[in-house]
Amino acid sequence: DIALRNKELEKTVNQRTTDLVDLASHVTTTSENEKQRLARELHDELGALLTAARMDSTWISRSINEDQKEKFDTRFKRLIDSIDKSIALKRHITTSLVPPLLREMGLTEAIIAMTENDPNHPPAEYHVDIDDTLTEIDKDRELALYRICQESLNNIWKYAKATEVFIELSVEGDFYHLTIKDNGEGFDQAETKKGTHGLAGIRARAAMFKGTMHIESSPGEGTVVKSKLTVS
Amino acid sequence: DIALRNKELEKTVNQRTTDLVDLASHVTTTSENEKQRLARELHDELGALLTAARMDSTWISRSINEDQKEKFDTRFKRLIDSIDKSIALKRHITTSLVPPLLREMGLTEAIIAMTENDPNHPPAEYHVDIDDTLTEIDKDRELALYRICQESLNNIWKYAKATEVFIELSVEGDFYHLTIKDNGEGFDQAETKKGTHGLAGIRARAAMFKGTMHIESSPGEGTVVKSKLTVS
Amino acid sequence: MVKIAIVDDHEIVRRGFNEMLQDEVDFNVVYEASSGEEIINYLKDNDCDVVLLDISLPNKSGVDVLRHLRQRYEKLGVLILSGHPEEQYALPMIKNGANGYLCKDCEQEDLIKAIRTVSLGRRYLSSKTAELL
Ligand SMILES: Nc1ncnc2c1ncn2[C@@H]1O[C@H](COP(=O)(O)OP(=O)(O)OP(=O)(O)O)[C@@H](O)[C@H]1O
Ligand SMILES: Nc1ncnc2c1ncn2[C@@H]1O[C@H](COP(=O)(O)OP(=O)(O)OP(=O)(O)O)[C@@H](O)[C@H]1O
Ligand SMILES: [K+]
Ligand SMILES: [Mg+2]
Ligand SMILES: [Mg+2]
Ligand SMILES: [Mg+2]
Repeated sequence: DIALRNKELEKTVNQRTTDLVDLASHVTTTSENEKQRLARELHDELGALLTAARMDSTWISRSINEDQKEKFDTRFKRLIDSIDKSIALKRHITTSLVPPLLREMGLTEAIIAMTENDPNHPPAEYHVDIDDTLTEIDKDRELALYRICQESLNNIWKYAKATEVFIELSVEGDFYHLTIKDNGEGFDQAETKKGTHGLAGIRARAAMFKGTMHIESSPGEGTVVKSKLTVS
Repeated sequence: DIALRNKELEKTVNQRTTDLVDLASHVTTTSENEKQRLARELHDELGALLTAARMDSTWISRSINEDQKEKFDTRFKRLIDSIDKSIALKRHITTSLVPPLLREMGLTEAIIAMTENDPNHPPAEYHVDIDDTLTEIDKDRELALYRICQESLNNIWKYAKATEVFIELSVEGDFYHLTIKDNGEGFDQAETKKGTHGLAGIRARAAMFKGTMHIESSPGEGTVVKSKLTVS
Repeated sequence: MVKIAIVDDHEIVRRGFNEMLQDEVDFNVVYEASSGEEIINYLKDNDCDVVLLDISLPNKSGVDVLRHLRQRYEKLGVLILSGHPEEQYALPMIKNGANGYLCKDCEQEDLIKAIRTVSLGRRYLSSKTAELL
């Protein structure tokens, strides 16, 4: 009977969706956890060793007798230079793994830092409006909200040619509402591109916290990406 | 009309499945690529810098005048020790990122290496049976099969208390079949734990190559993890 | 005498900073702490002029420690010694009450100068950060 079959199908849709959202969110979480572990090992452990090595090599190079300084001068320069480059590389890798400031300073500072004008991105005016009362977001949601902002800003920098960007985060009832709006070129949502994952990733991040994501955009009209995530 | 609605639902199921599997596999691939990039940066760039630093510091410590050697002895020891520890840490991080031997020796050797008894894992007898004809697996599938073994073995070491483990890899028709079987404690699949990612990751790896994963286990009966992936 | 405390979770780093300050006759490293909790406890019963504070600490983060100290000890100089990039971290730390920000791979002279500046109740910033402010 077709009505029964219909019911079953509906159940299948829901089950599939749950399973797959689960799968996507597991994979995402695993990858984030791994990045955090690496960042910790690099920043904390390797960082301490390199700091110590730098201190010792400069101390030795300074304390050596005047009459020998010249002999070792180029070697010491090269040694300290290698250590400095190692430190710079460590710093660069760590920043690529975990959002700067997020752990230490919280979401607001971390988002503001993303909107600081950077010569690598087209210039724009940013308006960040984050509810002051939002201090106690848990770490996982904080990271999800950060990644959604990051992906939206990446899209804006790649495609929008926007001059103004609004980022708004508030809490209403059981949901965090994050809205990222630009006054750029917009796009036609009917023309979905194959093999792109940014927006799908945003949707998955929202789904991980029983939330949804929603886009308003059309050519010439700018773009709004609205996400909501449960508060707990 | 209910038949039409039925059709639509079916379409939704398929679309959902494709989208989310696509996303999960995208996240997995991105994360693997990132690990490879990191491993390369650490191995090539950081490795070279640290090696240079090590050479320069030992050269200086040896070339310094005898009458000054004592004064600097402890500093040099500590400096070289910090550099050595940095090199060891770099090596440890690199190995945690990319499977050792996989690139160089291929899948069979890399899997055998995993099953070599290691004091960090409970001892067990391993039976590895990999089809000889399986020499031309492409790099992505090779990595997926390796990761599936790795995760299964991690579970066995963590939970199974197994004394025997069988790893079997063969090709039949359009599929690679990978079976990992242990004679350990087994588990009740109905009692799924929240917040675990290992088996979900295996499922995602299989799905990336239009495959499936399937578990047979019950308490006291050991565990079998069967995956199949398309050959191309 | 400038009384200094060093807070870092790595012994080798604390020792290194300590050694860098040895030759300054008017500096006295009075305490080394490996966690935020330790320095907070220490300051309950002891006083000190300048705290060198790491950001990445186990449990209570350096920023939490900074806020805590700022609230309680108005005159205490807090100098952040960080492994994080200055461009991103210096300003927010200053805004949260740090008296200065230095990278851990700084030169000895800069460290000494920073401690002196901060001990006099002034702010210590690199020219890069000062410009941003
Ligand atoms: N703010 C925006 N302004 C204009 N176009 C946008 C904006 N955001 C998204 N788009 C359009 O939507 C498409 C899909 O975005 P999505 O982030 O999913 O993929 P992508 O950025 O092209 O690739 P990926 O994020 O996987 O690197 C983009 O290719 C672009 O055409
Ligand atoms: N070979 C096995 N023997 C006994 N129990 C197993 C075995 N493999 C899996 N399990 C059970 O299945 C559960 C889920 O495994 P899964 O790998 O998904 O998660 P996990 O290992 O607990 O955590 P994670 O892999 O995310 O670190 C385990 O917690 C364990 O109870
Ligand atoms: K002193
Ligand atoms: Mg994108
Ligand atoms: Mg597991
Ligand atoms: Mg630290």
